[in-house]
Amino acid sequence: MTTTLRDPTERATRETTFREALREAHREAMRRDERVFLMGEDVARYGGCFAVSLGLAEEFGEERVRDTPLSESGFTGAGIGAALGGLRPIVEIMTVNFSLLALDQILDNAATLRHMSGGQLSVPLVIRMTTGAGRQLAAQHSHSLEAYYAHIPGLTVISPATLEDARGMLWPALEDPDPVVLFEHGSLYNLAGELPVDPDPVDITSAAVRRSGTDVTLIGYGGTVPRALDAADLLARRGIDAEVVDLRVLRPLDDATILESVARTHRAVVVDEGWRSVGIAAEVSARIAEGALYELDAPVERVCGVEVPLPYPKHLEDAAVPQVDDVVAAARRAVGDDA
Amino acid sequence: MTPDQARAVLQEAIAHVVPGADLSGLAADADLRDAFELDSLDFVEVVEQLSGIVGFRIEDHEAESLRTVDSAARFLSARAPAR
Amino acid sequence: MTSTTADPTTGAGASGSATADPLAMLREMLLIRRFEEKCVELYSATKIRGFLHLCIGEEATAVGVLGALGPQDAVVSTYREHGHALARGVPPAEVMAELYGRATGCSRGRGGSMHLFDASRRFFGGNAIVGGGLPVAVGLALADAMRDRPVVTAVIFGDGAFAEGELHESANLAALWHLPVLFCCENNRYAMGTALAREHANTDLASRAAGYGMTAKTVDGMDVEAVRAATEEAVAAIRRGEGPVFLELRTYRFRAHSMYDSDRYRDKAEVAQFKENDPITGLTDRLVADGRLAPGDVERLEAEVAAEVEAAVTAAEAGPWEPVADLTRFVTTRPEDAGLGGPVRVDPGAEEGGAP
Amino acid sequence: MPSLGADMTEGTLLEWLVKPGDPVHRGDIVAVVDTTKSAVEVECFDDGVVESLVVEPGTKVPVGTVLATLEGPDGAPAEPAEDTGPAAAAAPTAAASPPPPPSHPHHLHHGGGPGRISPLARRLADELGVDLATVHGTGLHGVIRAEDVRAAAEAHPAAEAQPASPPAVGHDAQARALDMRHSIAALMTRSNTEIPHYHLTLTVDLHRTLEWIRERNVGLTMSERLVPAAALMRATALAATEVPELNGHWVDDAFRPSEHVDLGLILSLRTGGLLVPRIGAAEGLGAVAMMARVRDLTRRARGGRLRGSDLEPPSLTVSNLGDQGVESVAGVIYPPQVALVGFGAVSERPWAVDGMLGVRPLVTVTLAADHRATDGAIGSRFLKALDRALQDPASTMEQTEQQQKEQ
Repeated sequence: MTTTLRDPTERATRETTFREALREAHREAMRRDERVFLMGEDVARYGGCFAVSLGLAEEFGEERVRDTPLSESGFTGAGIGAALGGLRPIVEIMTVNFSLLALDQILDNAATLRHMSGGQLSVPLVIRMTTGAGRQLAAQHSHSLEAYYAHIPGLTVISPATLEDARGMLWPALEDPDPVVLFEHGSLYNLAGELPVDPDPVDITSAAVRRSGTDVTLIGYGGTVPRALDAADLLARRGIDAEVVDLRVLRPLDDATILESVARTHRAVVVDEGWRSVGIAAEVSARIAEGALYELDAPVERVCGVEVPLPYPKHLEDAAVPQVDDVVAAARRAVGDDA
Repeated sequence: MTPDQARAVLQEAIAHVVPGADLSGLAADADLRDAFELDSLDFVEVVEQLSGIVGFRIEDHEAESLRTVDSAARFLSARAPAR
Repeated sequence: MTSTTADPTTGAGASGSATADPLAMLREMLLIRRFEEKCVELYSATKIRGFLHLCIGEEATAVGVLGALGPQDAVVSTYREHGHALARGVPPAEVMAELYGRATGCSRGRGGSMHLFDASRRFFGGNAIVGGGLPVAVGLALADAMRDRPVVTAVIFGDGAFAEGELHESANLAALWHLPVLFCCENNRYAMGTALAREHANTDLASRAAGYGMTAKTVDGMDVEAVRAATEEAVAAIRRGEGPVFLELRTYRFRAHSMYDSDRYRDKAEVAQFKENDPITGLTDRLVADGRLAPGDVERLEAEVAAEVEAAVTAAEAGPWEPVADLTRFVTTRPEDAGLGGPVRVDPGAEEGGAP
Repeated sequence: MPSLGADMTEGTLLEWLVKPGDPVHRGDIVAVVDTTKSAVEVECFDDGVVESLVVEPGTKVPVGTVLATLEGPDGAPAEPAEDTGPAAAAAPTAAASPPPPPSHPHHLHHGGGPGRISPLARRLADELGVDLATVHGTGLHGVIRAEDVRAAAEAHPAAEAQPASPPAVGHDAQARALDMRHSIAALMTRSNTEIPHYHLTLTVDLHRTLEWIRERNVGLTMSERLVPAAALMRATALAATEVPELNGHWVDDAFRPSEHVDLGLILSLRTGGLLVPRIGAAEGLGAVAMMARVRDLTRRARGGRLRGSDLEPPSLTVSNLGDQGVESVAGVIYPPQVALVGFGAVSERPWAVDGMLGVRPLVTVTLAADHRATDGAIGSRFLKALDRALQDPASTMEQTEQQQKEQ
């Protein structure tokens, strides 16, 4: 018998996509904990509107991968009840726009029951929903309403932007004794890359520095993170060294990571597909103003969604949401690069 | 006006322009402009103050007599015999 | 599926109850009535604030339904739930302390009148969004169904909730998934001030529920024995795995929607007429008539109940306030939300999400 | 808090000269403010009644802070306060009403401009002991950023040698002297770094002018009496009118001529340091009027009672250091001005006149000029014009009728 010695730093990886990573996360969760089940519109036989759950019903049965009627409030509330009843439900809502039909359940029950009951009740529920523009789905399927949920005490709101997080965030979300809302940006499902076969666990408490830099901090989440990274590449060609912070967790915000980065670079550009007014970017900007004003060498820049319901034609949709060039321009303003 | 009175008047006028200026200890023939770093504007100011105190006009050419403590005292006591 | 209607005027339902102790039910209804009357007094004395919805006149539905449930069963209620909580066994002192907003209240004072919770008794509130508790009840039942537990979830709501989408989504889901849900519609004829006929094209709520594919019955909600009997029968059917049951409990509220209202929306004569059909005097009369109630029994019950209510008030008055420093406690289990009490620990192995 | 000079960012209110209920009129002196440079009187730019005094004496506040509020003369609506500063004189209505909502809020904060300082720059300046009033902003639209402060700190390491820069208690004389030293250091460094100077010298015979002064003084009261400096400044103002290329500012790589000759006068302070108050529209002043202004300015500067309008930027500066005996003064230009005229001592020296050697009162005039803005030919024209004015005092030193009318 022979033994092959392997370099311990060398890890087996495989090619995967954001969608497959999410699916693998569901598979792992349902294998690890029999209390976990998935329900939502067309998650079973159809395989999920965005094919995240494709094949899971065959593997785990239609009890645990459960198609629901088009009753967002009903099945989201049922997820809350099932969580109260000892299960660990994952509720999938097709898009964040549809989730407004369930907002009463999410706000008035999921987020509120623990407090309203004086700490007696716990709602360990994960609600997943698709968010964001970029697929010409027009004004009722494309908005970024993360801020609506990040506003609500009692919720944890997370937003994976990488394969690692798509693969890793679901499990800690299920372990959380409180409700977690997980946003999947529609433009990320086809994001491809390598992931370790046995990925490391990730947390759902911190922001992450995706690229280190010294001149300006680009802050994004979900779908805007790849755009911020692309912008950083373009800025590097101009000699501007941008740092990219991926918020990852929209509630509670990881102030420390944001402020530490801004304290290094002294300039911040917040990139948010949500509408500019009263949104995530506004909140991040406010926290920078509160916590790092005396580190700022330029006004905080926001690159946000234009305040318009998203239009259908590609050119208008593109114009309505932050693009790489917009991020580059904002970063150049921040560093005073007016050449 | 006695030389002592003249000195006192001079002291008052200069102190008005140069707060805290002190004539005592200044050599009798020391140039006031140098001693108190008076530029021409300061100097006309001193002359004007002096004129106000003694109550008579001091002409341009007379101002030349005010260059030192001694000459100023002489000029003043000559022009203002009694006070 | 069937919809049957009992004649409200004929008194007790035909089936009767095998296990119910009518004297105990009378005592329970008296306790609720006197408790609610005390609340009126305390509200007027500004000891209780906020909205206060009393169930005077509706005691029979509370006592009849909750008496038929076992401790393993779950209850989801509305904002007019003092009677439900008391009938579920939540101590009057804890309910009263909650109305006072004291830390000794059944929700630590954070909920108030509309949000009474008792996880240890599987009493899941106290939901003040009309219809908001219905999907939650479906989920509780789903959890039991998926884990093969012989448990019933009773969800109590009013005729107003029948107009909410959540009722219809929930009825459909429960019937579709064959879940152990007991829908208890307290039809007191008014959604706040809007009469039944002014809010529903078809006022036969039971028949409409039956349309979702579940057993639905109309019950005289002013007759506690009839309610008790109908509930026992429904619970038994649900436990046998026959799917959800809908009970329309026809009742009437004697007092205002909230503490005071002008009662412009209903005739005084109508109120007087329904008061003739008081569930407490109705039961008392029947028990006296057939000799189940001895002379002096009612007085004895009244004295006991009065003492219990007084003790509840005394205890509530003595209850401490939650310190303001604990304001943000119980928002989440995160340390920053857990207040001075430190992080609330949740046992991941807990059988239920409730009672961390 | 008015901006009493383009580079002022904050000031300490020293004293209120009015109290609530006092009626005030446009132009009244209502308060005394300490800049890093001097105590300056604050003028009111509106008529009204003092409603409330917002800022307590001894408080340091940023430029733009409301110092006090006024009620309109009719006592009705609360009208603008005297925080609006000199700018209000130019555009009182703009100061009186809130700015209109910008059509592109996105760009509002990029308005930048002199006086805008990033928070980090402000903090660094404090840490490094750099006087922000002397820092040149290189950010968009002239915003002062951290790197500008670092550059300024390197430019005068003396300041860095005092890392624990004492809190700038403006009315503390020592601290102020130190602040002023830093300001001068930074400004002069900037001048010598940025401005390619050229110097031209001309010696001028003053005997006609002095003769004219002697005669003129006979008819003047003591307090009106002329000194040669007044004539030299009058001549400078005339030359600047004749050669406007030297009268103005170098901004954004271009020369911007000034409408008037706002003559800066370098005054050295007995406590050390300099002030450069200005005489606005000096081209309209005859020697006598010039003298009155010089006298008033000097008196107030030394008394710590300069006004905001005294400290607005000059268009051309004069150094009369020669009064102290030096022969010539080749000066350093105050940016963004493009020239400085230095006069040496007036002294009797040999001078050839009509082929004969005589003794004449002479002054050496040295023009320092910015080569980016002008070439030597222009500088030479300026000196010639100045000389001409001094050779014909009878016709140049008095106000023209036109000028008298304008007064």
